[in-house]
Amino acid sequence: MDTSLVLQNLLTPPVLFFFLGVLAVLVRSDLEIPTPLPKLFSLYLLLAIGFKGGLELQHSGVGGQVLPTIGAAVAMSLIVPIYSFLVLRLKLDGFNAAAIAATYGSISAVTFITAETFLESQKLPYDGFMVAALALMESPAIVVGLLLVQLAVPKPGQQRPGPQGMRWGTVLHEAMLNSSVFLLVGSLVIGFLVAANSPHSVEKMLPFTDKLFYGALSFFLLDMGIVAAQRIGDLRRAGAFLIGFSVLMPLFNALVGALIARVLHLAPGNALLFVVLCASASYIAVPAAMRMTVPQANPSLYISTALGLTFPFNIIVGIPLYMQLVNRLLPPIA
Amino acid sequence: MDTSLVLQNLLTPPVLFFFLGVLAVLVRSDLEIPTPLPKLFSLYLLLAIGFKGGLELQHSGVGGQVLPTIGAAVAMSLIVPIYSFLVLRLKLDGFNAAAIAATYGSISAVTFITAETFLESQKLPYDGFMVAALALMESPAIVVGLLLVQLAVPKPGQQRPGPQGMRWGTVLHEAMLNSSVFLLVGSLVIGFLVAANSPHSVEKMLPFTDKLFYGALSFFLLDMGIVAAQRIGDLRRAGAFLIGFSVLMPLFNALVGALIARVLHLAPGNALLFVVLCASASYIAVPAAMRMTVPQANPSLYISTALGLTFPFNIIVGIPLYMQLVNRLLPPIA
Amino acid sequence: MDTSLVLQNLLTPPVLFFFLGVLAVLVRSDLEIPTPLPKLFSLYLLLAIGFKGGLELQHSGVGGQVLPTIGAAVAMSLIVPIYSFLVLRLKLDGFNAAAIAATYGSISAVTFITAETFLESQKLPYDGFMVAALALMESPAIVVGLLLVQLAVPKPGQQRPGPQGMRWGTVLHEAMLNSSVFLLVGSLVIGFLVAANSPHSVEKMLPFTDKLFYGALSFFLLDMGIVAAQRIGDLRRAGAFLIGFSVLMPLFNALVGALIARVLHLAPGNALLFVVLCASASYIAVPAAMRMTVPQANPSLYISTALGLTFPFNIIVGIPLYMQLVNRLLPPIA
Amino acid sequence: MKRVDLILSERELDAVIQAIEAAQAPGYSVMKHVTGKGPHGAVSEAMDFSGLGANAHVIVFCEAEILPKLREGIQPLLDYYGGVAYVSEAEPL
Amino acid sequence: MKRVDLILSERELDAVIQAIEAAQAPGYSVMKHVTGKGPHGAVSEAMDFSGLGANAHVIVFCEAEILPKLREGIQPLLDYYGGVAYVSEAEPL
Amino acid sequence: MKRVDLILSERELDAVIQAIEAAQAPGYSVMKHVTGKGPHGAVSEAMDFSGLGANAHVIVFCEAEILPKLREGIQPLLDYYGGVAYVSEAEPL
Ligand SMILES: Nc1ncnc2c1ncn2[C@@H]1O[C@H](COP(=O)(O)O)[C@@H](O)[C@H]1O
Ligand SMILES: Nc1ncnc2c1ncn2[C@@H]1O[C@H](COP(=O)(O)O)[C@@H](O)[C@H]1O
Ligand SMILES: Nc1ncnc2c1ncn2[C@@H]1O[C@H](COP(=O)(O)O)[C@@H](O)[C@H]1O
Ligand code: NA
Ligand code: NA
Ligand code: NA
Repeated sequence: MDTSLVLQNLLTPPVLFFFLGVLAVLVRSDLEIPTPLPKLFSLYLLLAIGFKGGLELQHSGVGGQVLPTIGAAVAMSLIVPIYSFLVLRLKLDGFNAAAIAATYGSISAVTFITAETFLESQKLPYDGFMVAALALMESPAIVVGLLLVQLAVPKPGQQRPGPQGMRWGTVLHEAMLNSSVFLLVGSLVIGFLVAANSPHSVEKMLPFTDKLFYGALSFFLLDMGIVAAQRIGDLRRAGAFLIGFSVLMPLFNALVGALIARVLHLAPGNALLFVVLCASASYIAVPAAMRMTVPQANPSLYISTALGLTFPFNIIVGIPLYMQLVNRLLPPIA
Repeated sequence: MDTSLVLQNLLTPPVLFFFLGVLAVLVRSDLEIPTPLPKLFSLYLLLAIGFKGGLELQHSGVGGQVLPTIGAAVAMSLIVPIYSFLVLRLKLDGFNAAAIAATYGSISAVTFITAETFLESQKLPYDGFMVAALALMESPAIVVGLLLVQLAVPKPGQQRPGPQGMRWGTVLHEAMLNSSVFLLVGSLVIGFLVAANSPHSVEKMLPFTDKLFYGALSFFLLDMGIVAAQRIGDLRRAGAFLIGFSVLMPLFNALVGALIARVLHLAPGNALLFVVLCASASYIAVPAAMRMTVPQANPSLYISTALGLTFPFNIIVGIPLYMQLVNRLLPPIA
Repeated sequence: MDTSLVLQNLLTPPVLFFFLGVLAVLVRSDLEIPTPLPKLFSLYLLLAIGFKGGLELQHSGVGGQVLPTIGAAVAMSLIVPIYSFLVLRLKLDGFNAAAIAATYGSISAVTFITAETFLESQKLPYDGFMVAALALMESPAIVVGLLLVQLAVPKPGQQRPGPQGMRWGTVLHEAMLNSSVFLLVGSLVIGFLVAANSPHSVEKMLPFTDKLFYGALSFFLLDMGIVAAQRIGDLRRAGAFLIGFSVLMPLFNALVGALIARVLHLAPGNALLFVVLCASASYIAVPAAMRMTVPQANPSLYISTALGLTFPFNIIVGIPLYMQLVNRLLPPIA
Repeated sequence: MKRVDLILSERELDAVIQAIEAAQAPGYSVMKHVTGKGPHGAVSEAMDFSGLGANAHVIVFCEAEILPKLREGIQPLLDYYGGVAYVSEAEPL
Repeated sequence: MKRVDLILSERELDAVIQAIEAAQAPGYSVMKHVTGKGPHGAVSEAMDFSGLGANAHVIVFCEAEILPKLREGIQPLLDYYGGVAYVSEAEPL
Repeated sequence: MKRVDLILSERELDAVIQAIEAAQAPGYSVMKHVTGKGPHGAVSEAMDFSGLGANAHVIVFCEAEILPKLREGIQPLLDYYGGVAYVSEAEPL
């Protein structure tokens, strides 16, 4: 493993501010980013990443690789939860296994963004349609998660209050239209439309969506460091099985992702982003959906694995590691 | 009607993010901008628009057109509520008629700002003193509103608790010193002073007040879209009369405004802003004042007309429409 | 006294927005910056000032003047509370005297930042290590404050609940790891590391930490003006002795600081910052610590002196005054 | 001891606090950002950016003797502007 | 009069408010951003950025007649999702 | 069942929660950003940016048996730092 790439990634402001947040919790400083300020930054990041993706999508066009890549991404978000579930059932009950499985099928937008800034520091290009893949991988895993619960736990007594028909409606609604998917897709479409019709106004958006982006990401990661570190205690209670799962499963998913990227002949930048999508786990859309649809599952389990371990692992070690994986597995481009 | 101008306006980020907010409500996404984040953006926009207006006012000077234009603006904010009241009394009681009338006499800073960005996309210049007109049109309508209540509803039983003398003091205070007028005028004065005395520090303010402006406006309009759409239900209850009023009254006011702009020989940029001031209705300073001084009026009526219908109408269709009106009515400049 | 320097300082956006905030309270406008927005700006300013200090520290290196200057700064933060305490005991009880004394030994980051922007307008350079001095002066005064209480007020009945041993631990913890010291030092270290290892990412941080800085400072000072003015009432109750103290003590500390700067052969920029550190009083870290460790002291006394009088005095008149003091006392550099 | 719960618009908060102080209650606590619904319709935080505000919840622990004075100062405000006020029993811990 | 205090996750707030309106209570008030701990573990605001939200505190002042209807609508939600509901006495000020 | 209402500075919140947990209460709820006035003067949110914080309102629903233990843990904190604590009756809905 090329440690210089890991070190290069470590010594960037986003990762260092993440560490600063972790440290604040470890030394019990009273540093905190009070609500709703973290929400401001997460809304901003989704809006900016979507908008920028839309601009790039307009420039690159919906060319040859777009549909296969997006198709493969959606397929991964359906398959990952299924094999994750089978692994998790070894030790966990159906509710918790399904909720964690859904988490790993979905994605983490912040990990994706951090990977983008890593690519920029490596001067490697990537395409706007990867943001579309990001957006489309959030929802399917939520639906699969609930399907798994229904298959594995057909207890009639534990039904959600209210008419049964409404249940699926609610789940689909939550999966497709939760705020993070909605804002991401909406901003993507806006960026796409504006790039074609109003180049003048694109210029005027860039100081907000582009110039501020890196600093705002760093600030947000300070909060993510605090929140992730607060989960470390939960993790200890979760036990060795889940700790192992939350590192090994991303690695396995990354490997599968890299192989798919090879098959799809993705360029290294896009390949890294694809791998990161496969390897990351959701601590935004999915936990919110699971809290509503599978309240029997323990939120501290699925949040602490995705946020307390997989997320730090990915942004600190994972991204440079996956970069090397991509460099090895992908044929060099002439 | 030149639909290309409407389309050009439609496909800009501020308007598209407004639509995205509306859509979020229509499809029942859980997207929301939690308080006090919208307040951050509204404070920022007032500060930035005031500061920029002050800079421009310093550069352009208090020349020939300034005083007549401002005088005409204040006159409109006094007259519009009176004829609006007469129309509204056809269907509404005195309290509600007075509150809605005051709303239409006053202005919407966000509509004004959107019109400015529209002018910039059209490469049409406008002057800093129009911001002074904006600031001075907020207050008079509030005072007229309360006068109308007192004339039309002299019921002694419905008096506000506390000594009667204090009442007028409170109303004038609220009208002149409410936070939006205060911040706008204060920032205008600061911009004016700084432009003359400290050009160095103007440079250092611009990344904040100028570069970020367009993106922050787009973000804020996302919230305005959500809030406006939440009012659509109220509108249905308000009935056809009020729906008609909230589209036709702005059109009529725009026509009057355009004729005045012609008499004043305003250049097209200033003329458009003048028309937009006349045509827009307040959902900031006036509702807050009316809630306090005329609690008998139903807030859902005056807020939903100004915010749920007139505001979207103006920023989507109104601004380009008024631009054409101005182009037709104003003699071309050699 | 060169009034043109005072005037130059007065007519800059940060100071003018501070006045606007004060005015809002005086005329009873309902302008307010709701929580946690002021926290957003104070976190941002600490992060940005620390990060920029770290960058500069990397460039300037830990050269000859660094350690003596920092040593002198820490010494001042230990000595100032002691002589302040002796003066304050003339009129106040031990608890209040100790809390106010600690306040004046510590520093005000916002005053420091305002002095930096003043130096920039004067085109005078200053060094990154002054931010390290800033960071290291926050904590010692807190410890001295508690020592003074224990020496002066050895009443056993007034003990803090909980085991006595924990008490010192808590105080040291609060002194060294309170959020403002932690974020400032952490950002300084990050800036230092990043400047050496990732110049590319420094570029990407600057729009956030640098370009926005001046505007964000102005916005924050609008809130500080509001908060400071709300304290004016408290001050009147505090009486002439405390009012005199909160102007004369900074002047005296400034004089001592200027003499030390002369001994250390500091360049004018660094000398001004050193003087400002000595002359300023804390209304952030220290009040929070005192509230916890000396609850018997009246917060309205130590907050209103530091924030209601010393802070405005320093940013309005003090900084240009200290500049002249520095210019007189320091030998001109060839 | 009595516990008084007041819920009313943030815009009338200053007047209500003046009434509480005039009644010489030993203290009070205020929570803002309260939403809700009553006879005058729904109150949300959506218009907060406009200065309209939401509701506030005020709690006063006081002796029964203070209630008449409190009622006198507050009832006219509630009657004119809306809002609710209820009293229950409370004992020191 | 009765005072009902409900504390539950913000995510179930809409359903609870529907139940309150279905029971025809004369009004209600909601405070969000409530943190706490109960049989299902601790709830903080740290995950708020993710849309998970914290708890809400709902107060309903109503006549005793309304309680059975209220209980009927709310109890299933509390049983399934967690949260607490208590009633105490209250008199108009 | 009993309902305990505690109002105190946010800075002492951690210690109070420890006392509640030590008394083995079945749960508790916390609302921050409470302003108010008591014997020690007024508390506002204006200094919040400085880390000083405002007050917190803590609600505990518990059996009467728990009260003595709760009082023991909390009373010294209230005596030293200020704040109020009151108990009232509450029945499950
Ligand atoms: N029965 C009730 N129970 C709890 N809160 C109420 C009740 N009635 C009114 N409120 C609160 O008081 C506010 C003002 O009421 P009103 O102006 O009378 O509609 C409402 O928005 C609610 O927050
Ligand atoms: N005994 C209690 N006293 C006060 N609040 C409680 C109590 N039990 C639970 N809660 C609140 O109700 C929320 C949901 O409880 P639960 O889901 O049952 O753990 C908790 O997070 C607390 O805010
Ligand atoms: N009688 C009271 N009723 C309601 N809240 C009170 C009362 N007394 C004190 N408080 C609250 O408790 C806080 C701390 O009180 P203290 O430190 O004793 O002045 C105050 O800021 C109020 O929020
Ligand atoms: Na994944
Ligand atoms: Na108008
Ligand atoms: Na000092």
